[in-house]
Amino acid sequence: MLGIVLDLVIIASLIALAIQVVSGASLFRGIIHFIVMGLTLALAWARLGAPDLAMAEAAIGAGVTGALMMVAYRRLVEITPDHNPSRTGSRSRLALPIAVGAGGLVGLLGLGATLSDPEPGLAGLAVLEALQDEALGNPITGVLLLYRGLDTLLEIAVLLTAFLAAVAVTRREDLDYSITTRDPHTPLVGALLAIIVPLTVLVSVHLLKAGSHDPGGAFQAGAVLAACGVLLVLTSRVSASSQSRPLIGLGIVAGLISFSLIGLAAMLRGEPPMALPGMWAVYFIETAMMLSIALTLVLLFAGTESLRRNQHG
Amino acid sequence: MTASEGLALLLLLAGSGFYFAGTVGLLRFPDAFCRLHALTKADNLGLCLICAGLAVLSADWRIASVLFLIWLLGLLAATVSAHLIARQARQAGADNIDPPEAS
Amino acid sequence: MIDVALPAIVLFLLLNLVAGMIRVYRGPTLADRMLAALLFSTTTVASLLILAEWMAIPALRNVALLFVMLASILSLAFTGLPDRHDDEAGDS
Amino acid sequence: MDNAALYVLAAAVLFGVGVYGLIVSAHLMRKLFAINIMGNAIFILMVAVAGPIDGAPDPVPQALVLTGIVIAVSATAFALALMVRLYQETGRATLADDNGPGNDD
Repeated sequence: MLGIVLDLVIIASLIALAIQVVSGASLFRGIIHFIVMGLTLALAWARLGAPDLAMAEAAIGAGVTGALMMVAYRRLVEITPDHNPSRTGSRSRLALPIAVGAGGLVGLLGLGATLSDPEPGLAGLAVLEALQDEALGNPITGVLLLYRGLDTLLEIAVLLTAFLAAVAVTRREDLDYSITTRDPHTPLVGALLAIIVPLTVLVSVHLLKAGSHDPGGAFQAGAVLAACGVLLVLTSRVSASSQSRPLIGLGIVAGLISFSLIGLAAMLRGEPPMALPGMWAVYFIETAMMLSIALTLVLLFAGTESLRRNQHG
Repeated sequence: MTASEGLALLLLLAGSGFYFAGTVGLLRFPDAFCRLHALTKADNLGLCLICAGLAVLSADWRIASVLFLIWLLGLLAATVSAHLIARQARQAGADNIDPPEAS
Repeated sequence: MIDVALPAIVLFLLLNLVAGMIRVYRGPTLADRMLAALLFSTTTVASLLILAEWMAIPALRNVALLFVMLASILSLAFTGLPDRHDDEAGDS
Repeated sequence: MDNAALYVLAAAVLFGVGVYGLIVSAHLMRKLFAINIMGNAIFILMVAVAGPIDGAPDPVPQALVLTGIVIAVSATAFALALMVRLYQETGRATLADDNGPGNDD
């Protein structure tokens, strides 16, 4: 009973926050509301029994998205454009009916699926059955690696594409200053880094290893590692560089390449493509994917193709 | 209800009391510098008490150490955030109101 | 007894969060809104910890750990925001 | 899990709010927020609709959503970069030229 009340409060605040995000008075308030919405969403995932998703939401929402939006907002405030166009608002009278219709459609779809089909999803049953004789205890990692290999591979490719596109549209000259925090060399920031950076690395390796039997896995681990990188970029320990480095390039494509090579090797042996030869391959691919996801997200955040270490006192 | 459950409940209730105090402070204090106290002090004491209560409830040293780590990290985050935000608020002065929507 | 108390406390914490939204709404400065958001992250951490105990999902403790570990990233990103009258912001 | 229907309804309302925001708001960053809200609504829908199997949640939609979250953040990062560049070039972060004659603003 109390659980339902809890759900209702979570849902009500999600909706209220969403309304604030799209209609709040200032853009900055929109950002704050969006961040708080991420927090509430993590609670919703917890209530829906999906700790893997709560974990991804925590790492991405707290570590990457918030900083990304703050930095984009800063660039909007800092950059003085050439001309100052008049403000426009496109307030269509059709907006409300369209929105209500779209929401209604989604609701009908969902309610239809929940009420009319009490049978558990066939795909899920198949996965759980097939995973009986695999060494993977976490069904989500299992699905990602064993059944949706091609899909996960393409996801890495999408990340890579987004990164290349972001690099292509970002101007070089105003990169460096506008993404660091104001005084990155206060003693407290140094102390923070000394504790948080090793801890994030430790936690992401733990999540990667735990991913085979508990909630966790390459995505969550990569997101945590990416948050660590965002921290380093924000405090200007690491900053954008236009000179490409082979190691970084290798890291970006590591997931893609190792996944494809192992998948192709399976094809050469006459097995279906993307069939994995064993647990070692799972760990290998997960590690490579973690590195690629983390590196790509950090570079997306910095908007550059390469990074360099900063020397400082 | 066992004695340890009673103790845990007491700690949890005390913790949520401090959270409430933090919210009241956030709403009632006059300026950003005062409100920082609500963020750093009341809420972290609340987190400490809730962690302690849950540790007593779980009666497992591994869970208790994770909870302790979470509390320490909470203190660290609050310290750094309070420092940075106070700096920002002082440098910006009183007219750091939201700029109109940059468009 | 304790099984009722745990969700009740989460509920109470959530209502605190909702009440705190008034501060985000009112402001008046950017710092006020920001610190309200940071307050919410501590509240969410406590709620997640209690939910982990109540729903018996130990992984939620890791979620709480992630939130508390990464909370300072947001304030670091925020502190770079230029003041509007500070013309040489970002020149360094 | 008996709260599934509640979350389905929440997803529907959130999706509606997202669509409304996407249409109404002029600023591109706000449109981006709206798209993210729509995405989150669909994520909630997918997880809530899938019933549990033997008491454990269905892993397939969760795996799909996990991929979706990472894709969403990378797409958002790209869109933000695009928006900043547009602002640099043209001085506005809105798509103003689609103002048809029917608009009264």
